[in-house]
Amino acid sequence: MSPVAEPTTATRTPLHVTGELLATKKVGAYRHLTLVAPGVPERFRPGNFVAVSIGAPGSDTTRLARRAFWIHQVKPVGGYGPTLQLVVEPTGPGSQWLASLAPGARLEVTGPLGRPFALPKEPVSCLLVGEGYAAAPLFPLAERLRERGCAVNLLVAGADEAHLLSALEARRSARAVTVVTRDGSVGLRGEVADVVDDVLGRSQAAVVYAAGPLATLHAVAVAAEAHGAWSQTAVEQPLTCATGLCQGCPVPVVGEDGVARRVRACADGPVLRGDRVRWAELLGEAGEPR
Amino acid sequence: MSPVAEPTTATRTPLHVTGELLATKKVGAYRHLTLVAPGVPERFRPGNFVAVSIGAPGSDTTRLARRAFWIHQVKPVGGYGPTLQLVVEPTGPGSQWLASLAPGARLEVTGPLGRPFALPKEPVSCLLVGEGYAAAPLFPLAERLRERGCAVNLLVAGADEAHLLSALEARRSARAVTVVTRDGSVGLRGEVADVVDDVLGRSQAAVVYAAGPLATLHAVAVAAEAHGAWSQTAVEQPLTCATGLCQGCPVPVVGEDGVARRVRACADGPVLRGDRVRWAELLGEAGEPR
Amino acid sequence: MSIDLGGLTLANPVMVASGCGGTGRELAAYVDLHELGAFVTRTITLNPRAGGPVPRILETPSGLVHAVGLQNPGLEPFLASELPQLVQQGARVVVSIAGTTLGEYAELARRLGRAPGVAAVEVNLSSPDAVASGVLDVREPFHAANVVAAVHRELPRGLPLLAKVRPDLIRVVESARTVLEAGAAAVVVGNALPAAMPDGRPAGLSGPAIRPLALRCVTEVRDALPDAAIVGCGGIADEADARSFLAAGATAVQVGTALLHDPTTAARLARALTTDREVIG
Amino acid sequence: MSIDLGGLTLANPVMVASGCGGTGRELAAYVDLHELGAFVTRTITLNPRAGGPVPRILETPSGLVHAVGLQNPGLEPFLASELPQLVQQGARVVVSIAGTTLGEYAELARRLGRAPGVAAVEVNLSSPDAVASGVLDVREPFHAANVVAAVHRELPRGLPLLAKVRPDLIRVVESARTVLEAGAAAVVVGNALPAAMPDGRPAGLSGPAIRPLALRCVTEVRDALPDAAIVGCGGIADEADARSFLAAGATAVQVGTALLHDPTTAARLARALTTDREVIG
Ligand SMILES: Cc1cc2nc3c(=O)[nH]c(=O)nc-3n(C[C@H](O)[C@H](O)[C@H](O)COP(=O)(O)OP(=O)(O)OC[C@H]3O[C@@H](n4cnc5c(N)ncnc54)[C@H](O)[C@@H]3O)c2cc1C
Ligand SMILES: Cc1cc2nc3c(=O)[nH]c(=O)nc-3n(C[C@H](O)[C@H](O)[C@H](O)COP(=O)(O)OP(=O)(O)OC[C@H]3O[C@@H](n4cnc5c(N)ncnc54)[C@H](O)[C@@H]3O)c2cc1C
Ligand SMILES: Cc1cc2nc3c(=O)[nH]c(=O)nc-3n(C[C@H](O)[C@H](O)[C@H](O)COP(=O)(O)O)c2cc1C
Ligand SMILES: Cc1cc2nc3c(=O)[nH]c(=O)nc-3n(C[C@H](O)[C@H](O)[C@H](O)COP(=O)(O)O)c2cc1C
Ligand code: FES
Ligand code: FES
Repeated sequence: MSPVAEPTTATRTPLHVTGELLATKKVGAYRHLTLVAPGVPERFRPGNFVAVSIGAPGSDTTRLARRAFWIHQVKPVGGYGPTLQLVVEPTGPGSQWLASLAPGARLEVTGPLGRPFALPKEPVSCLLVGEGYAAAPLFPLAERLRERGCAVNLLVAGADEAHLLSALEARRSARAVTVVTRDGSVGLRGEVADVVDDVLGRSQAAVVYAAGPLATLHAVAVAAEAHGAWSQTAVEQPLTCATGLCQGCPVPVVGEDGVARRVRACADGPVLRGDRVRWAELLGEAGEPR
Repeated sequence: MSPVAEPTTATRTPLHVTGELLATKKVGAYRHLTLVAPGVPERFRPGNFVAVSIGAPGSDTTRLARRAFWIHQVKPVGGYGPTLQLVVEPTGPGSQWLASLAPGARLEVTGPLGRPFALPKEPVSCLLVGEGYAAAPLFPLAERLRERGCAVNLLVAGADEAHLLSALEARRSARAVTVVTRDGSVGLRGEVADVVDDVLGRSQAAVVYAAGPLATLHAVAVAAEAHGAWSQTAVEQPLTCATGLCQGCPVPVVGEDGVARRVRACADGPVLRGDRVRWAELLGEAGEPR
Repeated sequence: MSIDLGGLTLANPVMVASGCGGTGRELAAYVDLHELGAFVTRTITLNPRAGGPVPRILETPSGLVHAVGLQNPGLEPFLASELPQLVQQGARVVVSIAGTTLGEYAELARRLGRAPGVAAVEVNLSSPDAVASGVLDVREPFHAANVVAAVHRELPRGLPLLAKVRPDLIRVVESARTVLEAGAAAVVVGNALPAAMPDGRPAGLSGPAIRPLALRCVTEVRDALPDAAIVGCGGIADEADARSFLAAGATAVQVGTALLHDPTTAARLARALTTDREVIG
Repeated sequence: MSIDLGGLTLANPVMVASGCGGTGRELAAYVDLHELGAFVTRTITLNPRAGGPVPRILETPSGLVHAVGLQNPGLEPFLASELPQLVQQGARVVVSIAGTTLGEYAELARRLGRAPGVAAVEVNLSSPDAVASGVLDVREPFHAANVVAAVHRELPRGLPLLAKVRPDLIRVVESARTVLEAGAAAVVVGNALPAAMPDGRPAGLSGPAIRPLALRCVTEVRDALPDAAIVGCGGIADEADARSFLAAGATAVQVGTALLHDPTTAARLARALTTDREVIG
């Protein structure tokens, strides 16, 4: 029996709203955005994301695909009620535009989207693995787990210090925090794949939660399997609609019925059981267009 | 013989530059923008305009046509050298975007464009007629004319007070200023067409300069003809490229050779001799797509 | 106050285009499906199709290029779960179909004709080639008409057939004429156009980028076939767009790509055009 | 280090597309014309054409719809003033032509063949119909080939003929094949596509909106005719766009609408691609 309870999404329908950027702050290589998006924070569960339109509301936009961002935190801000915190890494034109916005800017936001992390039925030990900006959804998850009496172990990774989400706040919720950077500028030098086996062994985790690049998720899923732990992997695929309408985001999985099929990263995921994902196919597909 | 010397454009080639918005100020229904556009102000002559791209430099833009704006003034600003002053009426999406920009915003600007107003060879009396934002190019013209010893008479019109460019600064250069608004909120109540004959008679002008809607230009051209004055009309047509490349802005004229042809508003105009424009055709064409 | 589309009655002229409304479950968060003129399902085939490789969809200026490959669960699972769910939500369901043989088309028609809650069948005759690989090649109007005739023969009387033809100016009038002669109640003018992804892979182009092309096709079909019931589709994103298609002679419109960008689009358009007398009749 | 386009030698693969470079005088403010691979003139007809009514050009998402109507001064004034001015600026001049009869095409060819400074002739076989009204209807590849043959016959040996065909997927390969057989040195794949303005008036659609459609056509022509010299045209606005066409098999590219938005585009692309070995040869 699975130790985690699959979340139901029935009553938590997403909203499409015009949001407002309240604050924006540079933290290392990222921009932290504070967003008012009426109704969205109230529906949030860890592992949900929002989809943002590129371009001001009402303006014609040349970029039709949505951009997805993990909900990092939900925080009340005086006079506005609960707000969303997003962590944006400015890479392409969409994220750069978003990172360049000034407070007061208005944005079209849809959310919360996606199936969130499944929570353990019992207060077991958990390992949370996050790399780069994708560590964002693990912090609210850590809090939720601690509330349920779970022991939380954290493994936070990044290319370097600038690409490391600060684990400072999480230390409250966590029993142990391991940090690994590719250049060794903070914590251990290396990749998640190099250390996850070890950390997992030490944590005695029954459930592993992971968010990051596909290769990292794969390594985590393999390690979990080896240790007899359940894994919940947050799979990022380029999303077009992010709402389950377009079938542009297929993830190859094996269903409960043992049948191989493709599910939608945005609507059936992004969080998927690590043992259900057909990683070889996913990594091949994502790497090579054909 | 024409009392005005047709300007040569040979040595005043336009530039395409990335400009910066220095300041923006709401004045009545308009936004006055102060723009740094290196090299452009130095080449300016009254009646020139600039073309602005809608969308930040380097961003894909869904709106490919340029937007034209009269150069209202050239003013030195400490630390920046000469800057351009534009008067923007936010109407459609392009001008609204422009009017909403904050200081520091970067803009793609081409200019100075178009054939400017031809100046009198002798110090004669002149009447300058401007309606709405289109009065903008007449103020620097007034100064230039005064420098040449011409008596400057000004007729400024607008729908109401908010759509009236302030004639305050121009009073220095002008011998007489007449103001007319459609709602009578300032000055005379009515249209340019109602008063131009009278004003022209009083001013004894040898040359009439006009900028405004086509119907206004037509009325001025007719009045000038009746009074034996020369007219220089600044003809606005929707411009696509604004640089003479696309032939999207035809104005029906009669050439010096008496032959009817179509010239480009942006490159052969916008300032055209009022007696050369085939107004009936132009007004019909502009009103009706076909 | 309602729209008649060759026998299909709609509360308003706004339909969700095939392949852009998911299963109907997802859209329900943003619009009551019964508020829409109609909901066209993704194209259903007899057997399940896994769809194409990734990336399946990329952005292009004001458009999307895509090669989803008609991913769908196949007819049985569709009838078992997707259709009942749509019916339950009160959607006016139009089922889009494609087949690999005439026999498959006939079978799809036969079985959909018996399924409760199907308001009409839309025959997808216009997938950009190489994107819907394996599906019967119906680029020739003659072949398209054969398919329509085969489907029409199997559908119960009173169940309207919509034929979705490619907005390709050279053939669109001939295509429309032949499918209407073969029994289509209305012609849907519009689909993604054959295009390439930046790396050269074949794909379809949709979205506001193609709107002027689709609009031209609607104009031509209307001019050539004054009595045809026409559904316009291609790049419609706001009320003004929809109105330009209605003014050009479309009786209804379908909205696809715009829904992927803003899932509330169809609801907004339906509301804007529902109580609108000038576009009705 | 130079590009060979079926006998036309270019310093780099970037050409100004017909109708988007003005007379050459205007563009000279932003680029030395001799820096460009070539300058294609607006389409010249034997007699002057006044062009169509306004509005001639409107914005559409990431594109322009236009019906300029081939406004041009006619051959005589062109030879008297536009051509010499272009030659004087050092431009590699390709003269675009269209006629109302085969005889007119022949006469245009005869007289351009004698004009000093003409590097090549481009036959415009692809104006969106109803936009270039009055011009010979060459939508059938067979008719297009007749025109090319008539022009080819009159051109002096060594003066290359480029044939500009419509980027319409259904016919583009056949069009390209027949015009090359009829004597074209290279085929220009791309022109505005038949579209409508929002009010329904026929117009051509150009700009980034159509890029994926044009790219697909280039891909198809390259696949079918591996040895053809192909010039890609349609929506090219930056270096990445140009490279995607070169990668798809184009030997050179033409830039049109992007120049109307930013007159420095051609210069930037020419510079970016001039010393670029990978695209050469
Ligand atoms: C569920 C989910 C959550 C995400 N959360 C965050 C977040 O919290 N912070 C953050 O900075 N980014 C996040 N991303 C990534 C983000 O959505 C954008 O893809 C990224 O910002 C790049 O977009 P762009 O517009 O800047 O660049 P673009 O130029 O649009 O994209 C650059 C290239 O990356 C590809 N691409 C786009 N999205 C993805 C993807 N998800 N995976 C792989 N390739 C992709 C595009 O196809 C394109 O070729 C998330 C993505 C997903 C799917
Ligand atoms: C030489 C010249 C100088 C100008 N100077 C100024 C100025 O100083 N201040 C100012 O506010 N505006 C000026 N304009 C008008 C300006 O260029 C824009 O047309 C106007 O701001 C509307 O653009 P938009 O993007 O807001 O609206 P859009 O939605 O792009 O345009 C609204 C509609 O108006 C039409 N249109 C666009 N331009 C014109 C035009 N010139 N004449 C008639 N119809 C047109 C479009 O086709 C469109 O249908 C000038 C125009 C010209 C030709
Ligand atoms: C992601 C995607 C999937 C599509 N799938 C189908 C399909 O299964 N069947 C079909 O007939 N059309 C399909 N289409 C085409 C749309 O129904 C529509 O005809 C086309 O996209 C043009 O309209 P639009 O510009 O409003 O999207 C699809 C379009 C997109 C963008
Ligand atoms: C305003 C305008 C005028 C044009 N005039 C001509 C013309 O006279 N002859 C021609 O062959 N093509 C003409 N074209 C088509 C362009 O040369 C080019 O083939 C087409 O616009 C596609 O390329 P683009 O997207 O880069 O503009 C014109 C295009 C535009 C936008
Ligand atoms: S991105 Fe559209 S279904 Fe997932
Ligand atoms: S706007 Fe292009 S020539 Fe005048």
